[in-house]
Amino acid sequence: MPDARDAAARSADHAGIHRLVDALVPALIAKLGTLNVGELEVREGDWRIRLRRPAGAGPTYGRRATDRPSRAHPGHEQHGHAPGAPEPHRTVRASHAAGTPGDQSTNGSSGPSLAPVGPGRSGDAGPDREAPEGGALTRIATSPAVGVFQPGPRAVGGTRVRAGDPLGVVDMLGVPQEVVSPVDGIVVGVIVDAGTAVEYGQELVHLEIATLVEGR
Amino acid sequence: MPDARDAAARSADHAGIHRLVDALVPALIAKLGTLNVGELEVREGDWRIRLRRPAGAGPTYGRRATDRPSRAHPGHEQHGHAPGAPEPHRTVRASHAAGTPGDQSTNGSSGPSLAPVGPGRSGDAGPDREAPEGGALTRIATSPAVGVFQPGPRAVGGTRVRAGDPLGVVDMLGVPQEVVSPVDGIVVGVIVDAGTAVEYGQELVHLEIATLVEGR
Amino acid sequence: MFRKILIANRGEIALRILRACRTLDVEAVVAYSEADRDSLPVQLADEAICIGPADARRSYLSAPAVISAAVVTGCDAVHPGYGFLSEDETFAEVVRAHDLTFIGPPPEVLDRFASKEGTRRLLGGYGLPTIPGSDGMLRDDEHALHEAERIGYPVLIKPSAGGGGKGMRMVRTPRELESAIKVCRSEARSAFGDDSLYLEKWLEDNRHVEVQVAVDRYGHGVHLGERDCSVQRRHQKILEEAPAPTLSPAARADLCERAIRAVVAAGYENVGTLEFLVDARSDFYFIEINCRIQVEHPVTEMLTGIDLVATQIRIAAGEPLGFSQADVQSRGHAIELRINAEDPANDFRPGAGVVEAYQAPGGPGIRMDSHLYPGYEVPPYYDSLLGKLIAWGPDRPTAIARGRAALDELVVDGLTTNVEIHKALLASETFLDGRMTTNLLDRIGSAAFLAAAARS
Amino acid sequence: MFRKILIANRGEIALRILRACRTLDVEAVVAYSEADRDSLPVQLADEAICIGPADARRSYLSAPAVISAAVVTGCDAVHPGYGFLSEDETFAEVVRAHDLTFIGPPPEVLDRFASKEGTRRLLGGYGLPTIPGSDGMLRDDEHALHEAERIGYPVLIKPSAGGGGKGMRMVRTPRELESAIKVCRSEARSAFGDDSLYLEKWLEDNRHVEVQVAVDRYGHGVHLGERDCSVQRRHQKILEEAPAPTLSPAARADLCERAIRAVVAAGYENVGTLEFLVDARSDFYFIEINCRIQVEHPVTEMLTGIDLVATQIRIAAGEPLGFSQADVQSRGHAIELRINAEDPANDFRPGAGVVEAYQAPGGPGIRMDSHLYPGYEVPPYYDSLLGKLIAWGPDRPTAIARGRAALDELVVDGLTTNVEIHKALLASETFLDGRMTTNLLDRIGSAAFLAAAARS
Repeated sequence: MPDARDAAARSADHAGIHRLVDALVPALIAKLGTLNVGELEVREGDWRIRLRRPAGAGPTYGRRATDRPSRAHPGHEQHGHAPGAPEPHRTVRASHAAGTPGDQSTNGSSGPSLAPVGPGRSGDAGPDREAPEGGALTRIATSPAVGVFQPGPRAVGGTRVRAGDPLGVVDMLGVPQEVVSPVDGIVVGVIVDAGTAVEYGQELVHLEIATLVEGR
Repeated sequence: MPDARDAAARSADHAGIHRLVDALVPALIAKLGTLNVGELEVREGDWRIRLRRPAGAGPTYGRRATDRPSRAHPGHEQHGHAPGAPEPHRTVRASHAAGTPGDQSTNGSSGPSLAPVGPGRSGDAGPDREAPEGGALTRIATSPAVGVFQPGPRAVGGTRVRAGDPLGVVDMLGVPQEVVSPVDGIVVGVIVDAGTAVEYGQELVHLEIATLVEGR
Repeated sequence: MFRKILIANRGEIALRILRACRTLDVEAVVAYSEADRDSLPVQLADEAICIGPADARRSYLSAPAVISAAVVTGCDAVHPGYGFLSEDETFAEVVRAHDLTFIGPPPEVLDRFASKEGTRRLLGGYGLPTIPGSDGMLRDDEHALHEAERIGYPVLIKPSAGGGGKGMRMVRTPRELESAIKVCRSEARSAFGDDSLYLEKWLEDNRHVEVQVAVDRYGHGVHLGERDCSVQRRHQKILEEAPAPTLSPAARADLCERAIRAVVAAGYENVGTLEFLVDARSDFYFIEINCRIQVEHPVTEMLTGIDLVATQIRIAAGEPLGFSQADVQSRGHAIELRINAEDPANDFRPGAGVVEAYQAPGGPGIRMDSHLYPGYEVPPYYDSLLGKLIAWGPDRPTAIARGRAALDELVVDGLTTNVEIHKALLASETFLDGRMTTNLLDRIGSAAFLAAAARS
Repeated sequence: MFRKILIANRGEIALRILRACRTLDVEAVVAYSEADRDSLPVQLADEAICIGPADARRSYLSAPAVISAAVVTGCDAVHPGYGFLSEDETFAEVVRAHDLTFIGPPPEVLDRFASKEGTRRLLGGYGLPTIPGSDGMLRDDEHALHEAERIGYPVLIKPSAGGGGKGMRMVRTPRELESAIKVCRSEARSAFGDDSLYLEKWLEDNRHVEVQVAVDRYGHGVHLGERDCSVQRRHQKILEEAPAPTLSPAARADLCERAIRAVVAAGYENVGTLEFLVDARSDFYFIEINCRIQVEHPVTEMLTGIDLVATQIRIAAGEPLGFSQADVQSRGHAIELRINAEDPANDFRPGAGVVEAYQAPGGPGIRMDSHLYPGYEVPPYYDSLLGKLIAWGPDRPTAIARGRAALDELVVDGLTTNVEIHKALLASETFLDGRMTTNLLDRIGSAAFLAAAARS
């Protein structure tokens, strides 16, 4: 069964998310931040809006996967690596967090987070590792397989690489699977130590995009 | 265990709900109505905001009680009365619905609804039947018991009554329980026919508040 | 069979009764207080009716409100669940006066078993041992010593006029008795203005074991085995299991058979539970009878496959039991964990609030009887029971392992629960060895018990 | 016992295996595709590892990905669940080559039972009846008439080179045979370039009945009774039950005993299921064996109280079965309803989407094996099974009544499910009378069946 959503719809979603974060949400939060109410829900036509102040340590069930303690890979636990799910839109969240006005919360929570949970969220790995157009400076080379990571000679900070260049291999049952650079750029550093067991999609090498580097 | 929330907090909640409905929500909905996205969630400090477009016939589980079909009281079904839960803030919702701008939905849904689900929502019957300060013109006399309703001589449209005046009785196993007017006002009409089985808290007589009537 | 039943209760037991009605193809009306408007039984019911405000005295405990609701909704029977009006024989009589059937024993049976003391005498007369005591009040020291010798030490000296443990003293030897009796007399005189004393056998480290029975209108009765409810905190059961881990098959059979013989002979009717104290030598003493369905009934249902609530309804409708003792076959082992909204870190203070997330555990042998759902607001007005996690297994270790796994699966976010104490129990050697006694948790202190579990 | 098991599957069966591991106190690692990152088994697992993208060929069906995941997480066994790699003997061999244990039959046993035709011959040789057919290809009309007479009408003429029902013809009399055989020969010649034909007995209105077996490494085997899986839609089971409603106790015992004798004699190992077609006269014909756990295994677990997944793991670990045929006691009746994300109004087209609200049904005898939770997004890449609602009762009518009540309780908002067809089935006279046959729903048409149910 193919994903029913096309690229246009997905891009509209992304645009909507940005508009929401930039313009509407801060105002809404600023206005409501002073009220002593636990949760509000409003419905209008196709839309349902719910505002909720977390009861305690914050939610909850649906986020457990990412909270899983680092118990994975006991055979390799010297590396302390947890193959937890990478949080989607990490870069988006970080970049907008700084600019969000009206944050009057005083608790020690980890700051605002944005997680679109509409259709097309799963099985769509690409966007998870890419910064939005013109947004971030960095890209990540991820693991093409489950196995043991061995960085190659180019996986050294400062090395200039082109998109498709090999950065190392993930050994899957003796068969090396190439880790390649997703962009023309410069290697910032290796995220995972040599010999570490990695899962599919795991972030391995940090890169800066060449065009942005040039533009500095 | 007493309700931990005091009157001040509750009144702040109500004020917040009104501000939200009047100022923020319509703008938010107007901006987002054109986007093709299923659900968004944003967190900021103490607040969590979720926007969701219903998948089909609309939600859902938590609202079933009020959707219960009129299968109650088969012994009295000629009256067609269902002792379903009265929907909270019915008056608020109705009055704001007309004035809500930017409603571009074309479906046959019953319009916007507002249901605060914060603390203190249950076991706090009073506010459910009262209009907010300065908001609505009408008040409702409700049933003091489960039994059979018999309107009294004053429960006739146009009758002027004072708060505490009897409007009829609910016969509970042969013991009449008095239905009284909650306000000084004028009877608009009887909501439930004589001889109908009613549940505790059921809306029985519709009244206009005297001060507002005078002020016209 | 009834046409339509009013369920005059709330929470998980209202849901349980609703399910039994559905299975029996009987209509059900859920009577609810304003605080329970959004509750799961109300949502699932074909029909529901608000009977009063949150205050139970004006809703679930109000006989007129409940009966009026039954009358106006056209019910022909009322199921009271447990607690509230379930053992109120006056209520049962008023129900009958309105041509409705009370689902439980008929009023005259309730009346016969209404007094604890009277029931002990009644069933004692039909062969059930009760806690041995002195022959009336103690006349003098000689009489006291003689009676203590007859009962066997240790004995408890109890003031006739006292209550709640006040003025009681346990003695282990004749010498202790002679000196304590003087103190007790003077204490009783000053406290109650009455220095009459009597003796009762002191049961050290006892277990609470109860026998489930079902007797139809025609005097045909069966027992459905026993349950061990020794895991208690301040006299509140928190974990129940069956079979009782410390009873031999012979002791178990003896207990159950004597229980059913006695209640049938005494004219009991409908389902009921006979509670016993059992000492270290497996001697058992009848304490009281509960003339209703119990919280822990699922333990027995898991073992026998017999629906106790449906049985209760069918008996009340005048149907014959329909099965004999030989048809009651017990299989495996079951444990029920009461999940309460209580804070173990704060002396188990009950709590309330919104269920942010709820996920029931599942898998083979797991049953979760709960009225929770995500978004449900647990009202603060009633008891703190959120649900019952029942784990069955072909043997006790498997039931315990499944219970442990199920506790790890259970998600109740937004409320503080007592799940911690269950995890500690299912990991405690005392429990695993089947050595829990009714006073154990309180003697150690529940907090100390939890702390010890956390350390190991 | 194993130290750590890789669960190489998803959805409800991954959860089921995880629960078995917990009960056995064995660590478990859930291997998942990117599409299943937020799935319940991943959330509940102590450990989980992403093995590839949503596309099953690069994740759940990729032997290297699965085995590499097992190796790097330090597992010593792999549980394949059902579907995916569960019956792939090459996979089982590679698993063993990496010093891991495949949880299922050993590779050489899988190999022995790999071919359907070979297995029919093998087990036929150990006394299991198979569908009667002609003695090889039909030489001429005389041979055809002779063989048809011997097999008994009606018979099916099948082209040797055909497949998928193409070029087949059913005939009821010698006259029909003589005329049809010419047409078939010419059709087969033009379609396949080969006009060889053979005959097979035509089974009208058959039922699908399967026997659950478990055999340990030491040749000790038991059957765990049968299951009737006759309620099918386009050869997909949608409801299974046990005991089979139309078999007499004697026929049932005969079927099950012959099945276990044959597979033990043929050297089968681990849990498995033998599928049979059963005709109106209760004659049965062996079709195939499934060398894995089946979707419908909970039906048998409810009746016997035996954990089949744990049994499977224990046998693979080399443990003896630990119980004998006499220990397998079946109690009551159980029905499993497969809840699928399918739209009955649109030819049962499978769907996907976000679960807006989810509430599992409960109460006595109800078990819901499902990986759903509120907010879970069902991915579109895999099969449409959302869960299995299993209802047990002391008898078939009670199991059905409970199933009906449970369907009314089940809430799955946000997705279109096939709950409607289950409601129709549990209300249909044909089903209530136990008269469902494998082709019934398709013959009537599922839409017509639903429409008829809605009218009544």
